[in-house]
Amino acid sequence: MPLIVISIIKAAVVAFVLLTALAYVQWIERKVLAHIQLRVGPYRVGPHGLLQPLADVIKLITKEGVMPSHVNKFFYLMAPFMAVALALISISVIPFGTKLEIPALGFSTPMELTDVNIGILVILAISAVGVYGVALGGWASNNKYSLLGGLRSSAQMISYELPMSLAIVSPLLIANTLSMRALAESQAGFYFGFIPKWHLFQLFPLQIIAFLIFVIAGFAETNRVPFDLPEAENELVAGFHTEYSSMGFAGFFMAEYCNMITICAVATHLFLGGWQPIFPAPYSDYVAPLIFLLAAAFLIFHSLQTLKTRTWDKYTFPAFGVIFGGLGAGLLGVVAFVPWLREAIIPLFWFVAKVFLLLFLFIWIRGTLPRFRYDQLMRFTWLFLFPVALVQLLATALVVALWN
Amino acid sequence: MPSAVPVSWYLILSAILFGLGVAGFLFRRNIITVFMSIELMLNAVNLSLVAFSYQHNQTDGHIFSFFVMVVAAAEAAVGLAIILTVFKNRSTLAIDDVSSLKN
Amino acid sequence: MDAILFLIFAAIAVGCAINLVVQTHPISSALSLIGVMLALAVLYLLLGAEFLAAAQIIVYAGAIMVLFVFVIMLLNAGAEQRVNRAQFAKFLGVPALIGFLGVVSFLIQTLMPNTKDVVFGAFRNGTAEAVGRKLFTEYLLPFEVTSLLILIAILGAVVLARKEI
Amino acid sequence: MEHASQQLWLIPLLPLLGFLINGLFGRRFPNLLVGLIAVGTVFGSFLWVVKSLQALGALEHAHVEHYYTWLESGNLNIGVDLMIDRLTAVMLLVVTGIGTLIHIYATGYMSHEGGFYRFFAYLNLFMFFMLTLVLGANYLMVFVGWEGVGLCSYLLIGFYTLKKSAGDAAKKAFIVNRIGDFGFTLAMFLMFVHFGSFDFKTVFDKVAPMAVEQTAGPLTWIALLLFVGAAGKSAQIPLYVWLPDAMEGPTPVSALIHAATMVTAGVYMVARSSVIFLRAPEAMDVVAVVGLATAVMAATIGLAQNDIKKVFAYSTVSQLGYMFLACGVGAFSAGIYHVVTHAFFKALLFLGAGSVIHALEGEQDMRHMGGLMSKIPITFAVLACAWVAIAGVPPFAGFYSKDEILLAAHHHHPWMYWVGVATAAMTAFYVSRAMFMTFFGKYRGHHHPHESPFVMWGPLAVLAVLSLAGGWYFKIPHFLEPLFPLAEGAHDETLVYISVAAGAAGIGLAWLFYVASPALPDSIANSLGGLYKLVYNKYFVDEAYNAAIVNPLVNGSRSLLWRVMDAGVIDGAVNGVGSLSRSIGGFVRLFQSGNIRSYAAWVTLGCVAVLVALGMAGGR
Repeated sequence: MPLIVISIIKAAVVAFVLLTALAYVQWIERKVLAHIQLRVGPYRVGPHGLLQPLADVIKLITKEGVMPSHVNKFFYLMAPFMAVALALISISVIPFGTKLEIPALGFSTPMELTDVNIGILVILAISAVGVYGVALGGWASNNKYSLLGGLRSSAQMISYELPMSLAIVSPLLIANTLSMRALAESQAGFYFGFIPKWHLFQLFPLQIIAFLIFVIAGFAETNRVPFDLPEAENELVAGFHTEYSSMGFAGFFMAEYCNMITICAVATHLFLGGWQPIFPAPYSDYVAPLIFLLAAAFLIFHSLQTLKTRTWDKYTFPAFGVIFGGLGAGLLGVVAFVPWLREAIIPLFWFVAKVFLLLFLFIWIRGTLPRFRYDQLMRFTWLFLFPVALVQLLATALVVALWN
Repeated sequence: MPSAVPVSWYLILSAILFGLGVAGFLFRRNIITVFMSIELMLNAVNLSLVAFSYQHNQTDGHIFSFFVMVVAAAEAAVGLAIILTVFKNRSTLAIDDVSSLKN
Repeated sequence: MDAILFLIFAAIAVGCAINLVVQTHPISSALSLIGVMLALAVLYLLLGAEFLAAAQIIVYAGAIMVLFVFVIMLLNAGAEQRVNRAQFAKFLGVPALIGFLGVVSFLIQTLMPNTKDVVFGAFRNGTAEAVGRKLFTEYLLPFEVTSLLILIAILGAVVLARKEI
Repeated sequence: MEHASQQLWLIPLLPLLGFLINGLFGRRFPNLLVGLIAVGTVFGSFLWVVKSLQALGALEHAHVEHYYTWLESGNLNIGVDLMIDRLTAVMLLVVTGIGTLIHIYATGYMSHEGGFYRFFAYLNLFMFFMLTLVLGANYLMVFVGWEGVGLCSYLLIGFYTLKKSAGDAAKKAFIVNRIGDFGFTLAMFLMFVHFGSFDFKTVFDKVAPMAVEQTAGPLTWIALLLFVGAAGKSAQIPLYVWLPDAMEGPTPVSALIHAATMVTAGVYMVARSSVIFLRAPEAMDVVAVVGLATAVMAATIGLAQNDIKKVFAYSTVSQLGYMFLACGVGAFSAGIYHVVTHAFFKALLFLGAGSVIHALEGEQDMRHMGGLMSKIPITFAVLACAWVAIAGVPPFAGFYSKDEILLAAHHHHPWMYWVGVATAAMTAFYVSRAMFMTFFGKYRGHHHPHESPFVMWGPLAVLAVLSLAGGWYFKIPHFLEPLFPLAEGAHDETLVYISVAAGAAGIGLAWLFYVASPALPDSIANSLGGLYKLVYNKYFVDEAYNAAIVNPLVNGSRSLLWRVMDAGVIDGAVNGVGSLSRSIGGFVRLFQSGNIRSYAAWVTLGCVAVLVALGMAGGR
């Protein structure tokens, strides 16, 4: 198969999975937040609100796109498009796993869209350009709340990009590469047979500091709580997207979640070992099927209980239990008997698991932390985060230089 | 249609961009636009540096471009600060209105 | 393929540059300039300057131009007023510019008749490693001097932007 | 033999540290702390001197330490080098030792004055420069110290900034010293031309094999110019006029700078350059004659002064003349010997006078003193020690050194000896006169005298002991023998008796005039008339200088330089250039519209022109 066909197929698959994931990340967020706040969250559409994202999508598409009369039309329309496009592009250089190899067909392809040898720079570049979506959206709306939101976000994103870049550099120094794939591969192996050689655990405690800086700056870059000043609803109505509705709003919304996923994926590759398992190989392979089987057992156990919050549960619980059980069994089979598929799926599982863990962290923090004041936000980055990142980088560079 | 273009085309592109930058510098009245025209000229020069680097198979041109970028960044920081101050004091951005040192 | 890519992105660059000069609103000009820079980044890639392409986007498009846009938004700069001299520019400046560019192009073509063909991937010394190696050995002193320059620029910007002045 | 580095730089640096601390932060410190820092740093450098000297042992050869190459240009190579030999050792001990005592004294004397911290900062700075001067291993280092002490002297003479006379005196000292410094600078230029170096060792090694110059040659010129410098710093004819005026400064300054240390820098420099001087006999004669003339003249002026500090100031000039006389007749060691003993008793005299002035709350005129012996006995006791020392009463300090000088003078030319003896008699007379007028008879003032505190008379007591026993205990000429061979010649006992007798006669005469029959001086003064007036008015030297040099300069500047040169030529030229520039600028201004775009257009036009020219030339 020519390269271009494979690339198109991969792009289609990745885009489909990514867009679905975006929608469901949002569902997960609402659910988790609800449970933190002792609510139930989306519940009506589909079993436990599972179809809620679909309903949201339909609502956003069919809603009337209100175009305010006082806006700068070209930029008003371009801004959300730019935001979402840039957010989606950056996923193209992130690898998801080792490679997919089908020996029967003699077919082999790496599990990513492209492997650029300056991958991390590309991501930095795209995230740097990503500011324009928000800034332009705020400016084009011709509304003082939007303008303030746009100004805040551009200042904030420029400011937090500095510590983020510095935090990125230290794992690059250790791995001595700029390619995402090489970065993930360099973290294979274990110290003493059980501590994974992830960058997070190297040069203790420098890389833990770098990881924390990266995650904090990541929160700010994606305008998430506690750094969601650009859209602080009690001050700025809804910030830069006050004037947007329908698809425009959806664009910003998607961009935000997409950026979140990108940041989590990059953090995974930089610090958490990419798709490297958390403990050595033969046993770690069984974690994935085990989780599915446990989920199936949990669901089936619940379906046998008499007390149900919802009448449909007596059908949906066992059904999902059976589906999960089947998936678990299938995975078990793959791990045990289909080596080529195992080589593809197990790394993918680890990568996705880590990304979801980080996403859960994002949501968790949104549920628990209050918002910064704007001056605190700026002082925090310039007077604390940036110097710490600088010192951390210097220390890492020194250790690396002495080590070699 | 040739499959590849010679380096001189890149140089011509660079010259065109530079000329447009000069034109912007000369014909625009807004300080910020004038400033952006300067950036355009710098970019044009960078392109020619990289093209020459390709021609001579050396990395030095890239280094020069890199320095140009650094200087441009410094220049933008100071220049925009000056523009902010000028605007604060005279509340105008038209470059023709800022022709005397005293108010 | 190389020629097509060059032509596409050169066209984008020139188009955006013309737009920069022609547009009256600064923010349109700023976005056009960003367009020029992105197109140039692609051309850098074609010339094998992959590190520089990334740096171009990160530094120019991601930092410098954000500052410009930020300032434009902060000052809420409106569109430029037309003055009579615009006619002068149109009737005298445009032909002069075209003539000048023609002369320069002619000079380049005649003075450098046989330059290399640009083939993507032919030049391999533009990687981050090659640039870094050069930067930290041969050009170490200029590099340090630029860091000083940046420091001075920061100080200057801070002093200028204080409230009292 | 080579010694390990003694970190000599610490010696001058400690006072500098004191200067920096007191100068920068002293205003916020309590006086006690300022005094502690000032005294402590100077005492610290004294201790370091002692320690270094002990470590260096016999000092058969000069010990040089090189720290840093200061100037390097062509074949000129000047280092920041410090050097210790026996001569330096003597000077170092005197400077730091007496400096410490005077610092202690000053903490008491200055305790009620404003600008306490400023005073000590200057004093410490002076110590730094003086030690640099003494320790420097080349003429340029010496010159640095030389200029530095001049600066500090200026600052300290003018310390009472509100007094106009103090400011004038400071300016006078500075300007007169400039003349001397000019000579020193010329000497250094000549030295560089002939020897290509400023280094003591290099220069002296080159001079040593040269023959003695019978007629004036380069060495003579160098020596004479050096002596001009020395005459400025050490107040010799004709440049002595600044020193009596310098008494406007606080008394500890007079004691430290204008009696014990700085003014002896010239003697030190001449002694240091003895290798050059010994090969220039004509210069030596000039030094001896000028020294002797200064000694006589200053002593005669001293006879008739009524201000106690002025008396001692002229006495200092006179004694400095003695030292130059010693150098001029080739008895360098005797000169240095006298520097040391003089430092003891003259510092004591000044500090004692300060104590008297302090007791009388600022009264300096001796006619308003008298009968203070019983009122301030300690001061009287210590001053009496200085008195006998300076009057040349054996076996006290002054006797030994003066005796050495007179003997050497006699060996050189007997008439010099006789003039010296006469001067010694006058010295004894005026010091005795001062003592009698101050302490004997009946109190003629209006203040209520009170004894000084311990911090003031403590150092005086130490100095008193040194004045009494210093000359007998420190055999300086013997110590300096490796550097300056002792003058040959028999030790003629009669000459010693004559000079002692002269001293005794001076004392006796003073007793007769001012204690036994107080009416006598006035009648003598009246009968001498014009001569007395001449002496009383210091030979009208200041007036003569004013008439001969200062007024012509001022008038000339006013009429010629100001009216003609400045207003006419220079202003005319400047105005002409200005109007020319204006007319050119009026044209060029058209381009400087302030419009940035028009500037840019010009730049662009220029670039296009260059490109077109390039195209015409075919790019070659």
